[in-house]
Amino acid sequence: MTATLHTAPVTVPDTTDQRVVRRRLGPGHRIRFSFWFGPTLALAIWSIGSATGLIKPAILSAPWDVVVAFQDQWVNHDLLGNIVASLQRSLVGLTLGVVTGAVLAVISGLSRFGESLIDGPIQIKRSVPTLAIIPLFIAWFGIGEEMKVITIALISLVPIYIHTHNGLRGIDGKYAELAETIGINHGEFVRHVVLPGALPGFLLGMRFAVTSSLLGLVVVEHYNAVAGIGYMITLAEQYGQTDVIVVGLVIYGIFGYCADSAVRFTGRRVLAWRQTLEG
Amino acid sequence: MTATLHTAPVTVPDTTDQRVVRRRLGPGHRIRFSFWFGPTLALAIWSIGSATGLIKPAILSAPWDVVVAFQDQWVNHDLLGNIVASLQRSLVGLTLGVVTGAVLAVISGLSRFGESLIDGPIQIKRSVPTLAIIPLFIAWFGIGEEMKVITIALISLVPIYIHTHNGLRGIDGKYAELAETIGINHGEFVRHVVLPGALPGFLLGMRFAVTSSLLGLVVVEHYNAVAGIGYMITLAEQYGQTDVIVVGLVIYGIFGYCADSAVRFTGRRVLAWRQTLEG
Amino acid sequence: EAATRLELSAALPDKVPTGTTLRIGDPQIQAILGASGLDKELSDAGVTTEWANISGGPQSIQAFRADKLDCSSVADIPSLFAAWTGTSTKIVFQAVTQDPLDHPIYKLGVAPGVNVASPADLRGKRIAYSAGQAQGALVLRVLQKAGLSQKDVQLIELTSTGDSYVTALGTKAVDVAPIGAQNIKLYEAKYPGATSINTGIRDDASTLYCLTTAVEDADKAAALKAYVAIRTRALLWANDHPDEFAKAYYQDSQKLNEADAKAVVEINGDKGIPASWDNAIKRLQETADLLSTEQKHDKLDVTTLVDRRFEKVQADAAGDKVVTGDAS
Amino acid sequence: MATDARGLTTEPAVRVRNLHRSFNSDGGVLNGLDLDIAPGEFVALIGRSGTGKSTLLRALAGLDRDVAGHGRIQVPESVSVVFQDSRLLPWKRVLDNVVFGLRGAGAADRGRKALAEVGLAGRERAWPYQLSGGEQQRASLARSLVREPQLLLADEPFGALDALTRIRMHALLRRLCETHRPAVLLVTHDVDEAIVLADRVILLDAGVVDTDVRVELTNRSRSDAGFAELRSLLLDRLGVAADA
Amino acid sequence: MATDARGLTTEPAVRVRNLHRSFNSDGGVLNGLDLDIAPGEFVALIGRSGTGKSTLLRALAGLDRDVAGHGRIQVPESVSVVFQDSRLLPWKRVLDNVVFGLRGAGAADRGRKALAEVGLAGRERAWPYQLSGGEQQRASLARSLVREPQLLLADEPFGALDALTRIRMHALLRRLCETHRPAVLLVTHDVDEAIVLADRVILLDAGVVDTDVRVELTNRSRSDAGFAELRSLLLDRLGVAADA
Ligand SMILES: Nc1ncnc2c1ncn2[C@@H]1O[C@H](COP(=O)(O)OP(=O)(O)OP(=O)(O)O)[C@@H](O)[C@H]1O
Ligand SMILES: Nc1ncnc2c1ncn2[C@@H]1O[C@H](COP(=O)(O)OP(=O)(O)OP(=O)(O)O)[C@@H](O)[C@H]1O
Ligand SMILES: [Mg+2]
Ligand SMILES: [Mg+2]
Repeated sequence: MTATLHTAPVTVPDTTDQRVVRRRLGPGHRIRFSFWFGPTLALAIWSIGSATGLIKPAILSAPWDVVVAFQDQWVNHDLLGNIVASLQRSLVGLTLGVVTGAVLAVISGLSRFGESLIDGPIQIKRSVPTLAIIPLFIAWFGIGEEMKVITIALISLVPIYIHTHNGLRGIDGKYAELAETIGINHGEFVRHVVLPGALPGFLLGMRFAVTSSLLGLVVVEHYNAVAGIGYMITLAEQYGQTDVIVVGLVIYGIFGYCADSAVRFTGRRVLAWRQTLEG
Repeated sequence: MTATLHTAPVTVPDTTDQRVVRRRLGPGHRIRFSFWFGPTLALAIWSIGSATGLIKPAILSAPWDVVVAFQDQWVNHDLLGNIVASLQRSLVGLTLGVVTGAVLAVISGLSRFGESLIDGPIQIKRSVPTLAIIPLFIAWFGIGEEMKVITIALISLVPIYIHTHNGLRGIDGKYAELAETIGINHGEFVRHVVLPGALPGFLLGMRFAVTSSLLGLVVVEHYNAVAGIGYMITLAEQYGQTDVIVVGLVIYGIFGYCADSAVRFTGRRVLAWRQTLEG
Repeated sequence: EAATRLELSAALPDKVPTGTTLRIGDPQIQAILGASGLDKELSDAGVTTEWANISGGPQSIQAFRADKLDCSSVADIPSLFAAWTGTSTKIVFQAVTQDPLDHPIYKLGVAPGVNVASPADLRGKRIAYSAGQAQGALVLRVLQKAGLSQKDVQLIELTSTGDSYVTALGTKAVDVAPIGAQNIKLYEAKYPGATSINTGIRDDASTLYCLTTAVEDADKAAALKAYVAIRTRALLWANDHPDEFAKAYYQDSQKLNEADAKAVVEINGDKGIPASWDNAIKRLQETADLLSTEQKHDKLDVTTLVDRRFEKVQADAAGDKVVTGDAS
Repeated sequence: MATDARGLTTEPAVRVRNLHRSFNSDGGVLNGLDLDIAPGEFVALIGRSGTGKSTLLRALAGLDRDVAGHGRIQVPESVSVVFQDSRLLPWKRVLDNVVFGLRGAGAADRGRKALAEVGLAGRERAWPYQLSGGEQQRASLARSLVREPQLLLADEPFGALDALTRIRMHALLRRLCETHRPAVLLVTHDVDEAIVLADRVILLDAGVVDTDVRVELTNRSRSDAGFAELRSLLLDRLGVAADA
Repeated sequence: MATDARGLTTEPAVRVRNLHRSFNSDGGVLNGLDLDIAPGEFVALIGRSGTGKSTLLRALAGLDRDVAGHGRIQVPESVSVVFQDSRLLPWKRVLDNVVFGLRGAGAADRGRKALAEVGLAGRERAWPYQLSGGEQQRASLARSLVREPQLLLADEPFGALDALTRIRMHALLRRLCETHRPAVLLVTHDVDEAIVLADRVILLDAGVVDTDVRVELTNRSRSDAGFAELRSLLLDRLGVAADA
């Protein structure tokens, strides 16, 4: 039997780092600035396509023409006002939709009876084109701001509901068991287990809800709007002003992309407890 | 010290079942026939509303009028043909979209480089209204069937991509670690870890893709279609045939609801390995 | 296939080379050709048609831009907007309604409980208005004729999609809105107390407009010449065979029931082929001028939008059935 | 029926009669198990892997609504469970996990104290995934102990602990038991541990209580003869030669 | 440098030099650890909960890319890991988990055999959640053993097993080691287990190898005097009185 008690550690600081190199199967680290890759690439393709004539201006205006149209809209047609009007609408609608959707999802997620009442109608609602429901909404809420906000709320409610419901139902049953033995009431269960557990799902829903609320503008601003990006696009479509349409689309693209990235960024923050392939 | 070796079990069969009753915090068991609750409820509200005059026929035709219109369309206007035409379109588009979306999601999910190329454009695409992109597609793919199918494919690609990507990134990192120590290659990793792990996400994506592919019909069948449910609705709108529009919506609703339920049912089957609140 | 280029001033060639294809969005004529057997004459003339179920401004302009369509049947507004947005087109066919004021395309629907008996009563009313659509131009013209300006009424921006105008009226979101004449009965039946008035102006412009590049293609120009002649005869055939027309188009293609189909044909009235395009061009110019002031577009000389070489093709094909004078 | 220290019959804290549980048709996991635990009694449960120890605990905790079977169970109001997996909520930091569901002002302080007692002072704000296996187990133990239940069901709470930490946890558990006197049912694979801690050791086999021995040793040291005797009895019933 | 049975110096299978790992700025988990393991050598690793045993194993397995630190590590080509959590893929049935990544025709048969050896015959088609804690651990062990690696890293593979099952697993592991002679680094909390199984026992403390003893007993029975001596030495280094 040999017992070697440990001797003092090596004194020369050797900071060689030679690790076991194992093929990484996950996606690895986030690339810095990768946020800019996609848009830059899209812009590059668009510019090159337009410059070489592969993309005809009749089909898609060149970026530089869009810049000119943008300036024109900004200076002469109150583009800022349009943007603000639209953002306001979609923000109010989104907030309404997100709150209602999340509440409905929790009710229907935690009670089979609630589910049987809530789930079917929502599934049916989402199978039916929004455009086709608008007449109903006009009848109920008029053609004013109310109808627009409610329509957007209903559009963004759907992804929030479905994702939160799905996320909630995907919570590992063992945490519910734990909560049962801890002796908490339904409210605490929702706050401490259901909401955090469904949060990844909810956030994914948010990504869809945000874009839906923006896209919904195109539909609702058909109706009795005098400002808004959707209105601008609608008008431009009727006149066939491709460059103005593209201005609208670019604004949509920018807002959508930024909002989406913001939700994903928030997600990475608030989901710090997860150890997943996202890393 | 007392050692009691066990004696023979009780002979009188006592099958009293008195368990510890603990408040259930999860949703509990699925209710049988709950599949029918939602639609039945919706139908009931609709019928009662129409019968009592709360829902004016001008706003929404009564169910019985819709049945008559349905019969008329079926007998005199080849409703079946319309349905088949539409289903074919959305099926082909859906298949294309699902396959491409899933492949892109896996590439971008597993490679940060791939992600930086693929993810941005898809996010931008989805921030932009489909209606506004159609002119581009018409330019590239004409006004025939090709354009329609590709548009639907692109519409349904988005939810598949996002959900699969999100599901993939949500896989617990410890399974990737395990896979790395097992010494498998990327292909096997995808097959055995990534795909099953991302399956819940993919299935949720499917639910959205299926409805999207149906809703996409409304948009694409505006353009140079001679059959299809979307076309039928467009026509009926022109002539103010409210009841025919509702026939179309009901068909959408039924297909959407059934497809959605089918995906969820499949989900419960193939996700038998999960122990979640879904139960 | 680099077809020979044909100057816009050159005479239209007669001979249609075999395999010449026209891509046309003209569903109504398509149905009539089938019902009347004129489609046979068209193919005998050497014209192959590739029908697109496209009609109306936005869709046809989109298809033109993508170069997926040669011609499309529209009213007058689309060719103006095509010009304003840089797509060069030519009108190759003009038709009118024989009694345009008795068979208007649009009427003004009036919301239940609102008192509008004539265009003069429009003052102070909320009127549905859609800047880029034919309905919008119509509203402006009605106001102009009633001696009112945009300031005298309240224009409510509302796109006419589906039955959105009917709904807006029925729910009293607007007081007045232009509604397709064929839908007026439905509207009045649907909403008790709803009424409608005639606009008192002509809205019967009906044209076939084509990509200028198609007209400049010698082969296509020849085919178009044949098509325009046969299209003329098709319209006249429809006048003589209202029931067959109703069946072929409104019933079979547009899926109306027999009664509704006949009613629509009746409401739309008979079409006429003008002996001269002068009046039509004059009205087009007026519309262009009105829109350019009210909606701030460039001034436009509409003679650049018509190809009058087809004027005679049409008149010849109609023979003694042409309409002249005020009717044209 | 259990008797208390003075030999009087008392109403048991836990009473199980004729308990049956089975997961599939081809055989039950529990086959008519009877068990009484007196208030304040510390029972250690041993048995082969897969004999149904966790199944029994889950039945007592009321977590097996969906498992087929029958029988009668009575347990006190307040039950606390240490699960075999440590089952920390991944989205709550360690301290929040420990005080999860606790009410009242002093909750955070009590949680902090409990964490310190299990040797996790300073780790209050760590996420569960940042703890080592043994640390997770201790956090989970702290969560149960801080609640002071009438019945503590602990499913191998010391399985991932080294000898020293284990001894400390034993001491902690014993101290808590002396103060609050909960009934305890502790699953363990370590026969020595069972003898050291428990008033009674029961061995589960074939779905029933195969052996039920009261530990009445004054000196609970391994070198004690009574200890060794009890140890060989239990190991023997487990199918192991005591010296292996 | 290790010496083989004949006292000759051999190239070690595992060589670790000056290994540092830390999860945050206020102190390292491993602080300049050196370790050699000869081919075919069975090393048991003991140490307090939270000293860095799993961290060391993960470093050897190459799973700590993102952990700060430095040092040099050499390991053989084929390494197999038994994780502290059993880490069965929840979406694969037990047999598929065991043969996951195995190639060749006989894979399923080998997997079935391995499952039988760990006492899970008949459970091939169960989902992981349907196994008891100990059964999961054994399935995970089967998955590692069926691979016949050159280096086996096992993180408390027997923690959830009862005495009898544990002895069976010991025998199984010993048998496999004799056949394929992998180098083994086995983490355990059970000092007796370490002595019974290993050629060498090392004790990790303060991020370095605190104690490194070769087990050269002819009779590995608890009653053996050498066994007891070694046991008290190790327990003493762990801070426990041997008789506790
Ligand atoms: N959900 C389940 N479905 C099917 N079988 C199950 C399920 N849960 C447990 N079993 C089986 O029931 C038996 C008893 O399981 P239990 O978890 O009670 O064992 P245990 O005594 O706790 O074992 P261990 O010491 O390994 O944790 C085992 O054979 C196990 O495979
Ligand atoms: N991801 C991490 N982030 C921060 N700290 C960590 C992380 N993983 C481990 N640690 C800490 O590093 C130390 C060593 O952990 P390790 O898992 O190696 O311990 P261990 O010796 O295996 O303990 P046990 O016997 O309890 O499993 C612990 O204090 C632990 O809290
Ligand atoms: Mg167990
Ligand atoms: Mg560890």
